[in-house]
This record gives sequence, C-alpha cells and structure tokens, in this order.
Amino acid sequence: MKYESQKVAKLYFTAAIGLFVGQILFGLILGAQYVMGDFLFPEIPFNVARMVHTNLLIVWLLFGFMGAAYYLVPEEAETELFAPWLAKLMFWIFLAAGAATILGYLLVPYATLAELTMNDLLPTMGREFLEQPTITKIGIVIVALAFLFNIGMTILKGRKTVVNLVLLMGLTGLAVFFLFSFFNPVNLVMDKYYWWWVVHLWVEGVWELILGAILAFILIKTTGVDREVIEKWLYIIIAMTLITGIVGTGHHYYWIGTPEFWQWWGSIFSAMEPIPFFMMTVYAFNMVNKRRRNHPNKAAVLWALGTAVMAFLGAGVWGFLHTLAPVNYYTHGTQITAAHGHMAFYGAYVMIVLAMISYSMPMMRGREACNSARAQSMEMWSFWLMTISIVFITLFLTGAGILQVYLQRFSDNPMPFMVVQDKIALFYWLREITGFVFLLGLGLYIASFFVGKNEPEATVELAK
Amino acid sequence: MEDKKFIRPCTIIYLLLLALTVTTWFIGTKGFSGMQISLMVLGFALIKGQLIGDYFMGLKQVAGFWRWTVTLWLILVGCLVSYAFSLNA
Amino acid sequence: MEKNKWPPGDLVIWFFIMAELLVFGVFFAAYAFTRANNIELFNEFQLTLDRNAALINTVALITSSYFVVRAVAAIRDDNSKRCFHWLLAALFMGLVFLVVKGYEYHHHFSLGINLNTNTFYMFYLSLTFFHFLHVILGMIILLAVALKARTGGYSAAEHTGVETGASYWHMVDLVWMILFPLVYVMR
Amino acid sequence: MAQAFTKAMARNIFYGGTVFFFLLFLALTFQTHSAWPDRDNRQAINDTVALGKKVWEDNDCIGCHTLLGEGAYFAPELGNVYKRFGSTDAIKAFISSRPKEGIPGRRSMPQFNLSDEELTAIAEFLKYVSGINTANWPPTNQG
Repeated sequence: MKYESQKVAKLYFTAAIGLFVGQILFGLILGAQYVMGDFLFPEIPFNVARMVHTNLLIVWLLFGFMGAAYYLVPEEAETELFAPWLAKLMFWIFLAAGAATILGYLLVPYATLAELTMNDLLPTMGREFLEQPTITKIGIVIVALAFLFNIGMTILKGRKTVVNLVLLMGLTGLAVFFLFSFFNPVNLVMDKYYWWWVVHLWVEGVWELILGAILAFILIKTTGVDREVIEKWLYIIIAMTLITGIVGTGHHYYWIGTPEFWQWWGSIFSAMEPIPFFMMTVYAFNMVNKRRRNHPNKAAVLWALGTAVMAFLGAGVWGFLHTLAPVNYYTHGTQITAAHGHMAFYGAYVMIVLAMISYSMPMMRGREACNSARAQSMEMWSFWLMTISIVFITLFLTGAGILQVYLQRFSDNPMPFMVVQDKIALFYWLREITGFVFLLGLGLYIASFFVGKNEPEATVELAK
Repeated sequence: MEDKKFIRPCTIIYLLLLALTVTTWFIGTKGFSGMQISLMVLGFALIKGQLIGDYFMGLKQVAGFWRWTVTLWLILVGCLVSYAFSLNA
Repeated sequence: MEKNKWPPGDLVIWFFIMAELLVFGVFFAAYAFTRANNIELFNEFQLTLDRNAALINTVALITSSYFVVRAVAAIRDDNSKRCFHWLLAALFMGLVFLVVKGYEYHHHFSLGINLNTNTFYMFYLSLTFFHFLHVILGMIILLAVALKARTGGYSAAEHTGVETGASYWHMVDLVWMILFPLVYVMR
Repeated sequence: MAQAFTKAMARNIFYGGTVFFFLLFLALTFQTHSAWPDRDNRQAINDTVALGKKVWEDNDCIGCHTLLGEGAYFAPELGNVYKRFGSTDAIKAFISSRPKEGIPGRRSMPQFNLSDEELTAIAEFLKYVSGINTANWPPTNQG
C-alpha cells in the first residue's frame, strides 16, 4: 500500500463481508423453505427471503467493487484519492440506504413498502433483482455518480493505466445500464426486453470489465509479470467478452414474445461466450507460471486462480449447457438456470472480490505484504470449503433441474409443477446440507482475519 | 524483383477468381438446381476461398499451424454445407 | 523460399479473423441445415434475390481484395504513394459494394420485408447484413491505414499496419466467396 | 517483421468490436420493435391490465413464480396459467382462497387480501400475458 487514502477500501470490504454473511443466511432459509414449505411462514415468505438473498448479493458485490476501485485506482494512478471524505460519506449513505431497504423488505409487507415509498409516482418495483423501492434506486444512482466522480478525478490527475481505464469503463457502464431499471412499461414484453439491458449487460457485459481489471491488477502485483503483457491480454479478453456478450443478450430473447430470429442470433453468439472465460483461465495460469517472483500472499493467488477456473466453469460451461435455443426450450426457467446462476456468480464475482480483499486487507491492517502462515492456511481452507460446496450445490441443482425438465416437460405424461417438486426433494435436501458446509467455510474465512495476528508474516520461502 | 514475383501470381489468381465467379453467376441465373450442381458451385466457392487464403492472404508463405487455418475452415464449412444439402436430395 | 512462422500482419488480428470465420461458419451451417427442413420455402424466395447485383458485388470485392494486394506490394517496395493510391482504389470498390447492397436492401425494405417475414429472409438479411457491417468495418480500417500511408507512416521495413488491414479485408472477401453461392445460387 | 502481438492492436479491436457489436445490437433491437405489434398482444392492454401489472409488481409475485420462464422457481409458471386454469374466475378463486397461516409442512401462497377490483385486474393481466406469442413455449401445459 503506497497511499494513505487507499485505506478507505477497508470500510467497504468490511461491509461487503458482513452483507455476504447475511446473504448466505437467507440462502439457507430459502433452501429450507424448498424442503419444508411452511418454514417461517407467514413471517418471512419465500419471495421476501429471496429478495433479501439476491439484493444482499448485489449490494455486497457493489461494495466489493467500490472497495476494490478505491484501493487499486490510487495505486495505479500513483496519486492520493481525489476526495477520501466523499468516499467515506458515500459509504455511510449507501450502507444506511441498503440497510433501510433490507429492513423494509423484512418488516412490512412488500405492497406496503411500495405504498410507503410512493412507488406509484414512478413504478419500478416488483421486478426480479430490481425490487428496490424507487427512492433506493435513485439513491444508488446518486452514490454511483459521486463514486464515479471521485474515481474519475483521481484517474484524471494521475497516471493513466489500462487497468484504471478498463475499470472506469466498467463502472461507468454499470451506472449507465442501471438507468434502464427506471423504464417499466405496461407492455410486459417490452418491460422484459429492457430489463435484460440491466441484468444481462451487467453480469455478462460491464461487470466482466470490472472483473478483468481487478484480476489484471492482482496478477501484476503478485506475479511481477510485465505490465504490457497483462494489459494486452486484458484488452483481448474484454474485447471477446463484449463482442460475444452484447449480441449474446439474445439468449434471453427466445420465449418472451420477442421475434424468432433471436433464437439464431442468441444461440450463435452466446455459444461463443465461454471463449473469453477460457482465455481468462489460460491467461491467469500462464501469468502465474511465468511469474518473476514468488509473492508471499499465497491465499490471494489462490483466489485469483480460483476465479479464473470457476468463472469458466460456472459462466462458461454451465452457461453453454442451456444456451442453445433448442435446449433452452426445455430448460428455460428451471433449476438448471438456478444451478448456472449460483456457480457463475460465485466463480466470477464473489471470488474476484474475495481475491481483492485477500490481497489488500493485510496491508490495510498494517502488514507488509501478507498475513501469517497460519491465517493464510485457514483462509485457504475456507477457499476449498466454499468452492467445493458451490460445486456440489451446482451439481445437485443440475440434477434437480434435469429431473424437473424430464418429469414436467419431456415425458409422455407431464406432471404438474408441485408434484414434480416433491419428487426432486432429495436434491433440495442435499443442496441445503451442502449450504451448511458453505456457511462453515464462510465462518472459517472470517475467523482467518482473527488468527495469527501476533505471528510474523509468511515469507516467500514458506510460500514455495 | 521480389515485387513481380508476388504480383504476377496474384494477378493470375485474380482473373481465375473472376472466371469462377462468372461461372457461378451463370449457373445461378439459369436457375439450375439439384445436388450435383449445388456441390459443384460449392466446390468453386471452396477453391476460391483457398486461393484467397493462399495468395491474397499470403498463407502459402507460412509454415505450421497458421498455414492451414483458412483451409481447415473451408473444409469444415464445406463438409457441413454439403452434408446439409445431401439430406433431402 | 524461406517460409514464415507467422501470417502477415499483427497476430492479434488473426485471432479475430479466426473468431469471425467461426461465427460465419456457424451461420452458414445453420442456414444449410434450416434450408434442409424448408426446401420449398428457401427455393421459392431465393428466386426473389437479385443475382446480377450479387455478381457485381462479388466482382467488386474480389477486385478490391486484389487492389489491396497491390497496395501491400507497393509498400514492400517502399512506395507509400502508390500504396495509398491502391488503397483508395480498394476503398472505392468497397463503396461500390455498399451502394449495390444498399440498393438491394432498399428494394427489399420497400416491399416491407424484414427479419420477421420468414425464415429464408431472416437468414438472408442476417447473413448479408452481418457481412455488410464487416465491409463497413473493414473499410474504416483500410481508410485508417490509407491515411497513415499517405503521410508516409509505413515503409518497406515496417508496414505491419498495412498487412493487418489487408488480412482483415481479405477475410471479408473470403466470407463473401461462400456467402454468394450459398445464399444466391445453391438450390 | 509482423509477429508483434501489440497492445495497440488489442486495444483497437476492443473499441472497434464493442462499437460494432453494440450498433448491431441496436439494429436488431429496431427489428424487434417492428415485430412486436404482431406478437406482444398489445391490443389486449387496457386500464385493467395495467392495474393488474401493478398488483403483480406490488406484491412481488415474481419472487416465487416465473412469468414466461423468468423469476423464481419456487412456484408454478404463470405465463400460461390462464390456459391451464381455463378462466379468470378460476384464477381469482385460487388467489382469494389461500389460507392465512399456510398449510402445515407444505409450500403455500400467502393471503394477499386483494380487493375485488385488484383480483379482477391480476386475472386480466395473466390473461393478457397468455396471449403473447412465445414461440410455443412452454413445451407443455404444466409450465
């Protein structure tokens, strides 16, 4: 850590981890409701728990991205942050708004929340992932603008590196495409069409620029490979991402009232979406193999490599599985989608944020480069526990999905939805149990921040 | 001069490409159909592609993997298209 | 003659040429297999296409590609000016392609034909329009190369840029060599 | 002399490719708009349907159900519920008959206490949705 103002990232990362815990707890509630339908009913109905689960995920990832930006932008630009006070102020505003929104979900019925926040003036609520009250959405825009201003001014007054530029483009795109969340026509088909401009163009578009930039930063720092080489790869990967991903949006336009040419355009381009993820895996391993030095923070390198592999598996392979229109005809809107969603989000975005935290947190907490060997070893245990859990959660959901597709849509006598749900309950039980292993991994992860505090830092020799 | 060695074959190739194009067009305007005709037209197209790859793109002067990239693509497309055309013939 | 290990131009462009060829290849195969299930429809509507316009366009692209070959030869001879002129000629042929294709589109659009009319037109418009955009992109690249060539930005020793632009432009030509017979002629 | 695998080239492809494919995406979006009048059942939209969509959103129905395959996978698909149930009355009857305290051990839809007007509106909304041309999705009536 070279600049004092980078430390503001610590606040953001702490909040991110806290909200992550909340997300997982609500995930466990949801998993329980899948097998015990009346669990916590009617106090916390499924839809409320799900809103909390998905919204917490989005919010904590945003906290993570912002923290990562506040940490890496000054270091790349070689200058102090433009306005550290603004970063702190926005942190508290965002945290307060986020907490108020989540409490709103939990304490009053959703319809009441819509009424209280005057949703009728500009109705934007009640759509998947965009459940936030309109005023919260406006708040998000304001926080994002202030954040972009702060980051942009820092980049402007300092050194302009590719990593910073790509990160800034990704964050700007994130803010721009969020604006489509304010467009909510009565025409459902149009509503859905532009809803994907937020959701798809986020997670399979601009967020990948953010992912790429953070990964490049970590690789530059931990491997010592020439910046030129890493930046060139970064450009190629994000180029492929957008080239395939923009028209790849079409894989959401098969069955929602959009014209049928999308079945071709969507299938062909989204079939190529795994390519950038594959390139990312090759690149990450290549850079680590060509490393000019051994960084003592083994845990951070592990997270970075893990991101590359799991993003390829989750987003690339599991995405490809059901992206072709003839396959998607049967799998659309089943547990297959849920399986893909869990592994893709964990692999691409959860892991990159944890990688950044793992790399930067020790330095922000006063270490020279990394934590003690004991803390790192515990962190790596948590890596394996969480990663293997998510792999099994994905496999169980895929199993549930395959059976669901067969029983409900493919067999000679299609069965009703609820009948099928009973028949695949075993997979849901297995998923829920695996969820507890994930929670255990998360517990270890948090514990790793508190062990070995008085022990010396791990050294390169030990790291070999 | 190196220059002429490069240009002259390219000019010949250019004329060859034109000839094949006009032949294809002629078949098209006559409205000939059927699998044999289609495969012949496809064959012309693949030859044209190979010529462009070899001479215009200069892959003939390349050794190793890249030498065969365009050829492989042409073979792949050729096989898929001709298989599809043979389905209901 | 000594063979090169790498194709001409920047290697990055070749990765993208491969990617582009892959997409077009999938599109071609999709066309062919869909046609196999809708032969009457495809045969009927194929006749509504203008084969003469397609001939002019094929000739235009081949000629343009040839001019680009001459431009590369010129710069290898260290003649920037001649290189610039050949590139201009190539650009002009590209423009011919755009005008003729635009005329074809105008004809179809004035009849109210679009992507949703039927499966044949969906493929015809998708394939040719996707290619059309590549012609525009290729022309932008060639224009950038031409402008740099005019100010003497390339030499016999260093002209990677010219070769890069040329390789991309040949790819655009190459794709059309398959597209033309497949969509306009084969039945 | 070629072989350089340059950063400048990679950058140009990134910018060029992004602009290129975004424009292509806009062109396809334009085509999509022109196809909608024949597919999206817009002639069925009226004030009741608009109110129905509002009821749908204000109660976060998407948090359990899918609609045209999008949403949560906890409860049945509703894009074709009008066809499955056969009438708006059946839909209204189902929604209004949900027990307040749920069903022991099983999943149950909450009792939303909708007014008659809202009930009619949500049923009309679901009827409108069932008229959207979804390219024959879902594969079976079961959703």
